[in-house]
Amino acid sequence: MQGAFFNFSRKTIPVDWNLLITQLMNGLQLGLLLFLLASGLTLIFGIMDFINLSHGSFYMIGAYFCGTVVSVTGSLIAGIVVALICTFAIGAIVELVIARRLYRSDHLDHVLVTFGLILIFDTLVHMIWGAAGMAIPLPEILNGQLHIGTLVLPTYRLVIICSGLLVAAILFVLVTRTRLGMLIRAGASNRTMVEALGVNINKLFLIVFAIGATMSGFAGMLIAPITEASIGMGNEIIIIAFVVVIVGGIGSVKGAFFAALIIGLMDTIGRSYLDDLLKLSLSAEVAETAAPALSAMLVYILMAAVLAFRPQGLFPPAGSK
Amino acid sequence: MLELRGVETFYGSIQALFGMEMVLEAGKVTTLIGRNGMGKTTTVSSIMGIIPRERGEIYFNGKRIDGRPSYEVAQQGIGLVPEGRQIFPNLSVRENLLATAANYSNGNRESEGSWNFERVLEFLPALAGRLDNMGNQLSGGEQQMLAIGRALMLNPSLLILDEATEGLAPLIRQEIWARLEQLKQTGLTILLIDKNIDDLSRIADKHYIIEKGRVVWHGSSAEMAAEENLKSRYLGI
Amino acid sequence: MLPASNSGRVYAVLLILLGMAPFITSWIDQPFYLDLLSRALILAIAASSLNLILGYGGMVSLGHAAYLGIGAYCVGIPAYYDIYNGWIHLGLTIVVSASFAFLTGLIILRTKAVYFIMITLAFSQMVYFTFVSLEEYGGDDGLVIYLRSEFPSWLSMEGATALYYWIFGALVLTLLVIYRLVYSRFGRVIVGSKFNEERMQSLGFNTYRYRLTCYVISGVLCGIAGMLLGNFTSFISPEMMGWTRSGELIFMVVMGGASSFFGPLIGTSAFVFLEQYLPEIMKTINPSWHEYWHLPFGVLLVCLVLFGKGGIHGWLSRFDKDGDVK
Amino acid sequence: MTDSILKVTALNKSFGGIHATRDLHLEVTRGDIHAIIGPNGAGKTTLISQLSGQLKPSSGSIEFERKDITRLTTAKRARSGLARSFQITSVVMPLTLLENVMLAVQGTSGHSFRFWKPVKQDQQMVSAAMNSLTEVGLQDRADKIAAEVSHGEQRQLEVAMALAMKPRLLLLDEPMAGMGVEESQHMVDILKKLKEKCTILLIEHDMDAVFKLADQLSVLVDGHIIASNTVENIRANQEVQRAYLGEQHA
Amino acid sequence: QADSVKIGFVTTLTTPAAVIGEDMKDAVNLAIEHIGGKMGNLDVDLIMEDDGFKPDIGKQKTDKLVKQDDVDFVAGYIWSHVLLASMKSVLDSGKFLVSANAGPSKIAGKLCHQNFFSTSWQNDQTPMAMGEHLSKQGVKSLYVMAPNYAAGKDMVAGVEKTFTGEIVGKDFTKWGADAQLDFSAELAKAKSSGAEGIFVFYPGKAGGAFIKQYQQSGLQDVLPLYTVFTVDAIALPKLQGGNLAGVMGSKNTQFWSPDLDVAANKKFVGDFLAKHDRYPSFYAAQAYDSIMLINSAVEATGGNLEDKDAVRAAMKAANYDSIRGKYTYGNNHMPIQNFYLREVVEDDAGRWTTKIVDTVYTNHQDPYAADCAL
Ligand SMILES: Nc1ncnc2c1ncn2[C@@H]1O[C@H](COP(=O)(O)OP(=O)(O)OP(=O)(O)O)[C@@H](O)[C@H]1O
Ligand SMILES: Nc1ncnc2c1ncn2[C@@H]1O[C@H](COP(=O)(O)OP(=O)(O)OP(=O)(O)O)[C@@H](O)[C@H]1O
Ligand SMILES: [Mg+2]
Ligand SMILES: [Mg+2]
Repeated sequence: MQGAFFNFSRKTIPVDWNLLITQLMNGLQLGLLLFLLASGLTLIFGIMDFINLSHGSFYMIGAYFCGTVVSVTGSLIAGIVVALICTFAIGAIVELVIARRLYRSDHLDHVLVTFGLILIFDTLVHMIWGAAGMAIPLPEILNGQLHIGTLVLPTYRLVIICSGLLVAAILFVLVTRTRLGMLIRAGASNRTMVEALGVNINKLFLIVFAIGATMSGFAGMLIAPITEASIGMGNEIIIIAFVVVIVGGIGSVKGAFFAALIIGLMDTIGRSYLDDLLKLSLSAEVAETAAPALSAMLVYILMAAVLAFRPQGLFPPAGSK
Repeated sequence: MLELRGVETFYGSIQALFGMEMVLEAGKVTTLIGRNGMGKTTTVSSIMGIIPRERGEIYFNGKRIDGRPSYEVAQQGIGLVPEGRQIFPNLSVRENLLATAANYSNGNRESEGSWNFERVLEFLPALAGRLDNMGNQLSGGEQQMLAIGRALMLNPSLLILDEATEGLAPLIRQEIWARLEQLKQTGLTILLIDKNIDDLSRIADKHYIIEKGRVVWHGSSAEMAAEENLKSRYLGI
Repeated sequence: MLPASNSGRVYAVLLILLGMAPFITSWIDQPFYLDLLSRALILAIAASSLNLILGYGGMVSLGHAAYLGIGAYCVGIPAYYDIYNGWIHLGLTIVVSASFAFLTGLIILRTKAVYFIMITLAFSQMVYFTFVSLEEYGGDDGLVIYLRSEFPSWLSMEGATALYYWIFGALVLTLLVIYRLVYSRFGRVIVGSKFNEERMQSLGFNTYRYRLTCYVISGVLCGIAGMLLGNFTSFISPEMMGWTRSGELIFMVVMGGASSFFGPLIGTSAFVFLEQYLPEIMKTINPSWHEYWHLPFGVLLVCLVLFGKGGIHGWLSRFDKDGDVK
Repeated sequence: MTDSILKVTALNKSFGGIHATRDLHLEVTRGDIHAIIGPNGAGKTTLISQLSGQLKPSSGSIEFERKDITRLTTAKRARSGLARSFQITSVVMPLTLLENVMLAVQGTSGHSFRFWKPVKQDQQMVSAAMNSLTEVGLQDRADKIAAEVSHGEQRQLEVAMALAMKPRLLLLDEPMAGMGVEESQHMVDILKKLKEKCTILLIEHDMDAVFKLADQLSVLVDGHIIASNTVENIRANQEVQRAYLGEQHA
Repeated sequence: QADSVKIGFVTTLTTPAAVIGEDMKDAVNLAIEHIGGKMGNLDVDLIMEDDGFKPDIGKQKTDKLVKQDDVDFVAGYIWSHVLLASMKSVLDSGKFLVSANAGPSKIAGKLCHQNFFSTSWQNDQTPMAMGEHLSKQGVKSLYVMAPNYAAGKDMVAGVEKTFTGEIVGKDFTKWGADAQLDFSAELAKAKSSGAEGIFVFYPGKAGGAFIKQYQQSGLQDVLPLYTVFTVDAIALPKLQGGNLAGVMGSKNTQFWSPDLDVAANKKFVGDFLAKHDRYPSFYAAQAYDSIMLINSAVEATGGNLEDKDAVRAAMKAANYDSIRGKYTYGNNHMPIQNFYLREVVEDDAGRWTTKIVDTVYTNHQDPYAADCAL
């Protein structure tokens, strides 16, 4: 199991390949989850120029709906299906009632309104489901582990990775191959023209917003069996999702995908190897306190660096200025 | 087929149209002529509902279309080739044509002569070889062709071209005129804006000259040719 | 310095009332109101400093709470080493917040709009995590500040009233500085750059330098608010500089009305008042609604944007034609 | 030899695939009104933006009063006597006309790191700004908000701001665009008067105005100057007629 | 003399941490019910405040309690930083402060105050008990995980103090508003470290999340779980809901357990269960005791709250029926009490709960008492 050695100046770290592969899978899983959140966010931001802080609320709502249905029916599939429909509907309502009126106003207004929405959603969830949070039981087969050679991976993590990749693939096909996708991209580059060519842009925006909400909700459903559904769970991750959007380039689904994977991997690898790396040059004491702080900062350092050198993000959508 | 009555349009507090009056007859080519900034594009935008008119009425096929959102206006059967072409730079040529293609039901015109992807390529062969190029990789002339093709994909009964040949080399310009004459043969109504008065008077039936947001003269090509000082008076020529 | 308009008169009266607040609160025997006011005024200084860049300069910072924290730690860390000299605290606050603003500003001011928001967030998060990891100074638990900054007796901060006058004085000074600044040559460049930076450059202004300077001034003013906050709460923890705090500062500015002198003061007062009394109100309606006070608060925020343009100040200045400078 | 105030040598600029300026040479004589005409998208605005520093050329050099300014920032060029107006009206909309012009005065009169004294109390600046407004005939509108005056007045304000910078070379990008007949005529008069104070590089589609004003005329097509000569010679030039003017202007 | 005793209770009622605050609130209400709404012959006037999980809001609410409501006692406080920010306001005004949870080392040591009392424990004690137990069991190597904040570090320091084996790996994970809840990377490291056991401290919802992932990684067979403040009455129902049986049989230490055989505890747990259909958490137990402690002082002084010295002496005596049984106060006013080893089991009604299996420490005093000048 102990494979090759990395040779640093004097000290060496043994590389445990099983561990490394496990960590890469973990990074992939986190990245895909971030992608589910960030792809909707980047579309809403890129096409409608709308900053939606409350995007994370759909993440929470998805998890709670799913949990409720699962606790009643006992079926995870039923929970996910019902919850997807519910988040789609709630996303559509938010667009119709609130977001729609604000597309043309200042970003500050967006921030203020959607922060208000976060408070409203959080409190409503508190009122309906209580403060305790909600566990979502997994079917027995998903609760176990998969053995591949000497590698042991939690089954459910693989499920998350597969669903994440699947949704990413569907989204990719949707955006690049379907008419809706063409319109979404066209709308991102020239909204007036799309409308002048007979497309009801309001409807298009409604659909995009609701799909974004649904994907966010789906991410919440996927993570909830691991971390459980809790109030404000979306607020914790939404800032990182925004970082993904900015690093990837606003409005770019491809950018969101790669940025999410980069950040997911970087975060996981940072958490698992940073202290060892720091110990090469610092005392164990210092490394132990510096590593967690530094790994928490990594995403922000990455974003600051990207903004300083490539202000439009890593993969800005084609044709944007 | 299209009628403007006393249309007044504002950009914020700046008035650009001061009571436009215009009538387009079905199957005819009508032009809108005037110097820079006189309100030609604004007239088009007002018809399309892109810049909502403040006062006045606009009728299309007898239906009132002012105050409607622009997608509804387009769905009534008006195809726009806008100033500056405005093709979607991040979509391929194929996608540019398909994205907004007749996604509305105008039952009666679905039949016989309706435009589809193949017919448009046949009509504009310049595009056929470049289907997978991105919009922003096309030359100006090709972009203009694409903009026309994109508008045709809506199956319009009225085609509006704003600055139809702006910035195009003479040869391409001739090509465009030829295509437009073909379209005229199919019975399409056309509203044309361009700076090449002589070419316009060749293919158009009727002309409107506008100055500072209102029509100052209108008449047929023959009448325009007859009036000696018309051009120098209104067009600075 | 006050515009001779109806809202101007309202604000003049407001300032005079604020100046007399310690007497009023002790007269009605409600010392807690003075605490509440002190906190509101400290936040008003911070919000005003944010307003200088956000309202007048068009630079939306989602990292301004970092300066509150820096200022407070500039009291807390010396105090940890038993250095209580107020001048040292003040000097340190100014030097540290100015240097931090300058160094990060060099990068931050290369960006615009949303990118500006995100990069300010990034830097403030870095500061946040740095202080979380500084175990020596309490890490996440924070630092207790045993004694207030020491100044000569006539300037002493001891006692609620004395501290209040420090805060009040700092607020008046901040407002005065911002007022003069905005109408000075420097301020005109900042305001002009907000609306049309390209044009300002072609008029001969190196806008980057002016904006950077403005950013530094704003950081220092907010740092001073932080120094007062440290003295007021006698405690500082990294939690006070998290990004949600920066977000709250933005709300205070926007709630009161951005780019108006008194907007931030109004906004912070409203914010602090709601934070304190909305739960009480909910509690009186139904004891078990205590924990749901975020709901009306959220609804209020949404309504404020959907229906109330220009914030609270905007409503007030509908009384007169000429409000404030843009 | 004539006294050339601006000399552009082998200038090139491309945006990704678009070659907007190609191997462009241009010389402007001090005291002239030098007009540049050419079709839309020929690269006129791009040229002006490179002269004033908003755009960095891909290659080539720009000399202003015999000094190489190719690498200077916009702000430095402005302070050394090069002012521009914008094709798309570019003023500070929420400020008054007077405040706008005062900014222009301020920009070229020393640094603005003065934090305390209100500009309105600076009599010298106020009167300098009023002078410029008077020159374009806007003196009565000084206290109006820029966003609330007519388009033509905004165009005049553009010119007033350029004037207030006391430039030695003024770059005007379609000052008459969107102006009515009388307003255009008025602008022609203003520019004629201005000619006594500074050299003007003028971009304009309004041929009447160009022919009335210009001493020298350059024709820009596809990023390249195809002809540069006196007005009469250009009008006679076959190539120019083909590329831009068409038969009518001959 | 006043005819009522005013008690301010500061806890967290909003944000996700509200789940703790609500448990405490329920316990406080139960305590007041048990004493019939009266302390001695004085009516109890209880004022609940929400600190919003923020130190400066906590301080503001405390200021209001002290200055405007003029309460006699301020109790509550879940979080160390909220307590540290608020304590000065209470103590400077000469009022009594009863911490129902937070017990940072500073307050036990250097910052101790004559008017400060705790009904909980000092942070180090519980993990010390766990370390002691592990050493006794002969566990040789341990992997340690905790959130990266002061209490997390205290917990790790505590177990390190008494654990004699080797600590083969240590992870501090991100905490705060955007706390890390996905521990996949750390669990993978722990597994490959070859340790004989894993010690964790994850309070609140992070605890449930940790346990799930522990089980999903299949670690229960290779890496036995030892916890402090992680597997509690808040986490267990949810773990049961998720059918995460991996937690069954895992060990943790605590000063108290719902099954502790003390009359007062039987009554508290029984009535709480009857009323809310769930076990009270240790937070609830401590909150209940804080009211009972105050009650004992009010009764002992005959309602004469003006006599601060008498009240203080009465509180110091801890002469009441605590849910943990009889305990005493050290010089720093932290309880000197027993610590038990508990195991996760299923009760007769099929609920998952904890059961005491051993007493690790009897009458244990925290290590910081020596730093306290009192
Ligand atoms: N977005 C706008 N905001 C303000 N004014 C505008 C705007 N667009 C056009 N205008 C003004 O409205 C008037 C009419 O402009 P319009 O674009 O309709 O002219 P046009 O006849 O199409 O000119 P061209 O031949 O240059 O295309 C002009 O004075 C112009 O300056
Ligand atoms: N920022 C840019 N990015 C990409 N291409 C650009 C950019 N700016 C201008 N261009 C292109 O460069 C060419 C020249 O543009 P420019 O604006 O200089 O033309 P112009 O001569 O001023 O035209 P007009 O008379 O319409 O104002 C055009 O093809 C234009 O599309
Ligand atoms: Mg036009
Ligand atoms: Mg131009």
